[in-house]
Amino acid sequence: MTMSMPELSVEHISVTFGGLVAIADLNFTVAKGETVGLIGSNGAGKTTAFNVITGFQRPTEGIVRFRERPLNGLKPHQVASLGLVRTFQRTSVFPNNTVLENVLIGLHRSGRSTFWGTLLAWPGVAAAERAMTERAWEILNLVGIERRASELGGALPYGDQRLLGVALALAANPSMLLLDEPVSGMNAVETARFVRLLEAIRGLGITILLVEHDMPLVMGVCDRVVVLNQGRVIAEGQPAAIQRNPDVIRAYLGQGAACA
Amino acid sequence: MTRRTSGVAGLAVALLIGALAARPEAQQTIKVGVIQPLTGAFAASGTYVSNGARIAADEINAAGGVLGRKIELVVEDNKSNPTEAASVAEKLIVRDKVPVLMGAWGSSLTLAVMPKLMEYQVPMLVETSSSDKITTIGNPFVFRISPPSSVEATGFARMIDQLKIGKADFLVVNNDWGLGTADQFTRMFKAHNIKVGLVENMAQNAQDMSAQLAKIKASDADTLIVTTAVEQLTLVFKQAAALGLKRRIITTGGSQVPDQLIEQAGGAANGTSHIAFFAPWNPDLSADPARARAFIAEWKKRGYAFAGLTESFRGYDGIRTIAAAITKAGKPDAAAIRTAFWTVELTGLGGKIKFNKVGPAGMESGQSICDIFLVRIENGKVVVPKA
Amino acid sequence: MRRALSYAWLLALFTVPIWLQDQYLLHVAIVTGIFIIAAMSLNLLLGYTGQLSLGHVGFFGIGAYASALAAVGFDVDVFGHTFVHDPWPVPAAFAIGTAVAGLCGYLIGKLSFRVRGAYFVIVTVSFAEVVRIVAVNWVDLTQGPLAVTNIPPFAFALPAIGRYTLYSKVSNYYLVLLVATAAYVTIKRLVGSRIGRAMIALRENEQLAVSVGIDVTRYLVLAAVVSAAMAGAAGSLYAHYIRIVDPDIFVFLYTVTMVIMVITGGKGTLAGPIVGGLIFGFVPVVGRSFASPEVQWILYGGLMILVVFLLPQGITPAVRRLAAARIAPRPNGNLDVLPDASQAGGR
Amino acid sequence: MDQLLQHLVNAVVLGGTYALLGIGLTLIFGIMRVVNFTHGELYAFGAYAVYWFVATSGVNFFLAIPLAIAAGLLLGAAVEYLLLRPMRGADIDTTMLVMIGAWIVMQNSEMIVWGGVAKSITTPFPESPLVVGPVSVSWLRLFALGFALLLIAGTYVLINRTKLGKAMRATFQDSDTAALMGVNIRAIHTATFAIGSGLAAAAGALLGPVFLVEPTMGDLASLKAFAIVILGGLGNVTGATIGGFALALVEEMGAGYVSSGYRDAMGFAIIIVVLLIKPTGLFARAERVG
Repeated sequence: MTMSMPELSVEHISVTFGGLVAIADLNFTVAKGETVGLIGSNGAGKTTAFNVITGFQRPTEGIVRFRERPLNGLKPHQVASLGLVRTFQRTSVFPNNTVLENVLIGLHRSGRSTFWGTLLAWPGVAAAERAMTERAWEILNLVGIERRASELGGALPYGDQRLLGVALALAANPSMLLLDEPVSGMNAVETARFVRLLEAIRGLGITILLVEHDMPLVMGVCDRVVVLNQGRVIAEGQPAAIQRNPDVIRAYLGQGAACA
Repeated sequence: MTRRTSGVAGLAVALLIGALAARPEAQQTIKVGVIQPLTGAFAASGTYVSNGARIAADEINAAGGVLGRKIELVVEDNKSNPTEAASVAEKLIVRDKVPVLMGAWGSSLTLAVMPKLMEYQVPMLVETSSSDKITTIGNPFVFRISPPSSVEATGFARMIDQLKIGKADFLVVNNDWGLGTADQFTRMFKAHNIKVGLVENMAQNAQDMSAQLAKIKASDADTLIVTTAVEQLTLVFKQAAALGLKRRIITTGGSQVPDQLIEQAGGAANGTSHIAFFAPWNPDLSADPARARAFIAEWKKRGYAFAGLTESFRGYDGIRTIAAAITKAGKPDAAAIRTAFWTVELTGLGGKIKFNKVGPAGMESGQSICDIFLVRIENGKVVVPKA
Repeated sequence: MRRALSYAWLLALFTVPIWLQDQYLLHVAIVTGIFIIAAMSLNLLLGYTGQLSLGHVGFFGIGAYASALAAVGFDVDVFGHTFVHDPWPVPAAFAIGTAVAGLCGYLIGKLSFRVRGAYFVIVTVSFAEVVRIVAVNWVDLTQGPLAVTNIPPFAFALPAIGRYTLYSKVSNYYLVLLVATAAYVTIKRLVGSRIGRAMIALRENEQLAVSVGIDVTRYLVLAAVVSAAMAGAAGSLYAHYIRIVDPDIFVFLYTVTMVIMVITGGKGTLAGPIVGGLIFGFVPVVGRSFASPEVQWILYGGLMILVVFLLPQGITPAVRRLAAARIAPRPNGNLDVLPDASQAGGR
Repeated sequence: MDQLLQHLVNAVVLGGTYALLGIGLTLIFGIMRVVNFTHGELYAFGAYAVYWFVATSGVNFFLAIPLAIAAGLLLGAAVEYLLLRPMRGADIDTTMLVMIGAWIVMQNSEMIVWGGVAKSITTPFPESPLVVGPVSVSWLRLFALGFALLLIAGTYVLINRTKLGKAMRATFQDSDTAALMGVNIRAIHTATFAIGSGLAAAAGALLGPVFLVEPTMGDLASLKAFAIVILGGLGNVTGATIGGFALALVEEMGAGYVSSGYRDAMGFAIIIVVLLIKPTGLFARAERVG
């Protein structure tokens, strides 16, 4: 694992809602091209950390750096424009638009058409539109839902909706992808399909931060795992080491039981 | 515009326009357009004028109509709004093909209609508006039987000496009528070296004038001139009484309907005096006492409020003048009626009606001069001093 | 295929003055056309970005006043020094009216999009009311209730014909048709483009749109500016056609008329405001003979409630769904939310 | 100096009924998140009800006011039951469009039933005002203030001391949890809308005799009520009361010392300024009723 400057570094982040301490002095880093899993029991602060990193939530203290640039104070769309794109756990698609239109919306930032160009139907605009549609089809093929291109996002089966959510994020041309429990609610077949997609995304050199409960998936895919409990990092390291780490077992499965 | 929806839209339009194009052929009546405020700030006065007009029309039709044909009044509501007045005028001229109009009551409303008269060359009898602009702007299709503010001011000047006014404030409605009156009366007062204090105005449909009245209460003037429609006037009187405003109040414009003031403002109306152009309390003072009594009787028979008489006579005189003009013109044609207006001579309830030329040369409008009374309300009754 | 049909429809509208001689109906067609332009501009905000702006008549009125005053000329003293503006030719006044309304759209957009939902609606309603009160009271600029009168009609100084003034109904009809077509094309291109998709994304799911890098405020304000400018243009046409403008142009009923046109026609569709506009433009005229204005308005209020309950998407999509079901059921029968991109670049 | 005193008295007297309008709307807007465009029409309905009772059927003035309020309550309940109950769960824009439709229907029905001409209500109060030093105020307006204060106190007690009030406050904070606790949410919404409408009708019943009764009197009242609610904070009864008096004061001072024409603009200026500085309203305890 090259020790070059970290792609993402979370430094002393803490978030308190009134009296409740959601996150206390969170520190971890993600290197370029690495896939890191962020695990922890419910209420451990995973989603809050996620929201802080992507600018949806303002931290009480601490700094998040993406490629050395502090993200504090940036609006969510500015964070996304820097290449740090997230997905959502619940609503992840535009239900009333077709699948292709969803991806075209995702490609928003890569489009070059200007307002006046659009109004005057400048030749460049039509070309840009064709290029975007071309790119959209590429992403649909990568994600494997090209057959449903003209169906409504909301009408897709659950698994395909999650895939469309990732396709949307990919369309935003991320250099780092933050996935919020991508396989929750998926059956075995859909999860396997998703793992293949993850491998493809890693192949593109995109850094991934994955929040997930599905232990086999996390242990199988991630280069490194960070374990959260009550808003604090209690362990960090290779998946194999983490599985045997007593603190993780105690925090995760309660006292006696050993992790399979 | 996808294929299917355009089909629907096309169908909808064709259907509607088809129904309209096949309007029934006009019967044999002579149509006269009447534009009055039936809703909004001047609804009460507009309704009285329209009812007066209907009495005149029924009377004329009962006596055989005009040129052997019945008169049909097409009454439209201008909603006390200039743009609506212009659009209903266009509708009356273009759609109902009326050769002559009467209307619009408020000065701003009449001024809004006037460009349409020029555009379509149709004459209009102005029955109420008092802004001088109407006859000085140079619109040859306007014939007015109500006095402009300047004439009202000079008429009032005759009675000024017995009133001994030291200093006057104004509280006027914020439109052509109110501002025009304040302007003319100020000029007349200065000529009679009477000092002028505050000139406060109020929006057409404002209901709470206590702020303006509190300011006036603090001023050292001895007389307050108020110019607005009857609804707002009752509010001014009630709120003035509520503030204990001890001041002589004179109202102008002839649309004050004194009896309604007594009814609604009660004791607050006592001691106030009002300029009026028709005195129903004493029909003998009218230029045509017999007709005045008949009109008052007919008005009561129809169950209209007695208070409306000081307003409705305008509609009555207006329609009779139009009928006389059509008779002289010989045919219900706009141009003929317009020329005929200049030769019309009759005795209206408000005085002799004869149009003399006023305004820029070549583009003169017709203006008829009528009587002016200054009546007082004393312990709930209207007293008409022998002018 | 759809393009050919649009041209056919445009041609049909073009021939209207030839077979419709009744002056009054032409007058109604012109005023309806002006309100359709305003309804189309409201649809951009209400339909495509999902923002219920109830201050739209404010921009319509500002466009009318700015254009009228630019054409009639005015002199007003503000805090001491006087601005004197001598009359300008009407096309320039039209441009001023549109620009001033667009500027107001920018200012109000920037301010009001800081709040959402009910608060946004109330700020827009208050904006229109404040502008009305200013129009009533700033008498030496707007003549207040005296109204700005005899505003010059449109006139073009064409090189060949010299000065051509649009007095007649037919010429005004074609002017309104020209501006309406330009407005339709503007919205159609905007909505079908990357920018349009960003606006629709904001309506569908603001959080998701933001997560792919769409700047919410920028696109809401852009939509506000375009729709305000278009409403201002409609206001300017109205001022130079009716040739009188008074403060009651800002009355809330005009906004409601535009809202009813968009909602019943079908918000978020290109044809919606046109269908709604035609219905609400002509029905009152037909109804005038047998129902008083009050009764008509009761029917419109009732109709709006029914549409919201029974036909939330409005008439156009319902008709489209009906027609689609009859001809050949399309796989997804999606709303005319976006032009059917799948035809554009499908593999 | 006495002119200032007179303005102050005018403001206080007017503030009472403004507060009624504000409290009525803050309940509806606060609890049900409904932007109630019919609020102004209930105000006008209250005034017309008093006119009908007093002028046409000769009921005693002091009896006519409570009757008008009761009629307002019933009409409010009917509007909620017929229009809003089927709309449960619809988004805010849709309910607003329904309320605009209802507003048009109600205003034009009034226009047909009563005609466009403004009506005046005769009251048993003497014309001559109560004079205290330089200031004088009419007995009718004092009665309106007194009655309004009574209703404000009554509403305050209802909200904070009664079971219904507790249920309303619970629904306001979290209707799901309130439902779990056995609160019949639908009934609470109908009751809240009815009470809010009753208060608006009360404001109309009290101000009708002071001014004139005409079909469009409700429009301005609606917008002023919104200004008061936003000034006082959503669902905040105390805030609405203070907001009502504050708006009356700002209007009276503005009309007295700035220009009478801009009197009504004060309310809207407040809305725009407050919303842009502090969207939750000045009295920040916005999210709590009472």
